[in-house]
Amino acid sequence: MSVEYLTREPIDAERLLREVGDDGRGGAVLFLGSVRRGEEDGPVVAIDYEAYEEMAAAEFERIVAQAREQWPEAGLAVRHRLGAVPLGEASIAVAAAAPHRTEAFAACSWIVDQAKHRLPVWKKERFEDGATRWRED
Amino acid sequence: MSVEYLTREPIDAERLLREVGDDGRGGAVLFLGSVRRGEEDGPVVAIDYEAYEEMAAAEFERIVAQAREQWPEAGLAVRHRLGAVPLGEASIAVAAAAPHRTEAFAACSWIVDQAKHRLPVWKKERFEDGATRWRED
Amino acid sequence: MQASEHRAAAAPATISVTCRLFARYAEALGRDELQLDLAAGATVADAVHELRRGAAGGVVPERPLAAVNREHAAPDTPLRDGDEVALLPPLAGG
Amino acid sequence: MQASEHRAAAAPATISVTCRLFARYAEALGRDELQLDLAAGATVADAVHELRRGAAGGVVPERPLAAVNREHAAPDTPLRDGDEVALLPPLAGG
Repeated sequence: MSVEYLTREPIDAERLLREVGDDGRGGAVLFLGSVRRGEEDGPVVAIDYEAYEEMAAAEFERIVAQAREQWPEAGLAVRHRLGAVPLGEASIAVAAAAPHRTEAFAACSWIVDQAKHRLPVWKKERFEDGATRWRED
Repeated sequence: MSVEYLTREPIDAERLLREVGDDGRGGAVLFLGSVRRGEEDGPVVAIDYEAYEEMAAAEFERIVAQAREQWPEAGLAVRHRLGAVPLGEASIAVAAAAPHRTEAFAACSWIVDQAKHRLPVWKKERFEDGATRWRED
Repeated sequence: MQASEHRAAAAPATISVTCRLFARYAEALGRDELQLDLAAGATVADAVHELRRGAAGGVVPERPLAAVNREHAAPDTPLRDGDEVALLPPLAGG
Repeated sequence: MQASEHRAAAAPATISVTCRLFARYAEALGRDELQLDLAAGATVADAVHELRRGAAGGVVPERPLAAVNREHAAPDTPLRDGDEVALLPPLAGG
């Protein structure tokens, strides 16, 4: 597992912001995607995230490299959490900082979209009664 | 000065994220605008932010109310720092959380744009040698 | 029409507004607040015109950003007695 | 052309690829990796077809998402001996 991109620990959002910060970059945008209690879900208490880890790390690296081509001045940092993620905690975090805010918003939002579409990651809902179910959006 | 919107202390980004968090909101977006060392600026060490405080608080409230109309499910939090803000520290922070990430990005970015265009706030650059200059973008 | 004639008849011939100045304007003029007496029916533009007859002529432009009672206001916004008119240098928040 | 004919002549008649399974596919089949022997020139679609002849027929669809050597790959992607082919349930990261 790449220490850079995948983690089994809670995501440290402040650290991502520090990684992308630079006093020439006036705008920083952080996205946190969290385990959500959907109305249709019933009592989900956690989600287990599983990845094809070698590919997920490589794919994250490709996504970040492509973002760097589009926004060369941006500072970029990404994380996906694996294993059991409790309700309300972040499963994915993307930070982008740039000299101007429009680039920071664009880069962050682009990376999140790409990650959702391209990362080989799956999630299994865990219910209060111990039952589990693969969740495919 | 409204404690809600304007502050003379460093902005606590984690706190803004907690304010907008809710386990039904799966996507949270945080924007931090920081004092930037521009290439044209010379040795700026800090920026003093001054506001028409009563109006700035009221205007922030109007902006947030208008955002709530557009994104009724979103959690929203905003801060503008006043007084001397050192290089690299945030002068403005906007957090938006929503059930889906597109709403969170849209709400956050809309509020930042509105704040930049509508808040009666001014900044005075402070240089290493003690000189100051009003900066009008 | 009757109601408006009635109001016009009851209105004072002059109004007094508080004019607030900020940032560069306040610094250049050495003050951040003054009272302006204006003719009834005066607008934001009239208040600016009155102000610019003094020292502010070299500082405040003919059509500055303005607010009335803490909301952005266009130059043709009518003023009432007791209003707070603020003249705002170009905004630079964020 | 010469080079390509030469390669074709030297290529083995069959290739062996490692097939990796994840999440629901792995759980339903009770395994996350197997070897597949395929005719030279086989594609991702051929690997899927071969796999579906067994127990995977009820689990893996005809055109699943797939990756070859850790990159997303279309069904017509040709395979080489030693490749790692992964069959991916619908992605649900983020």
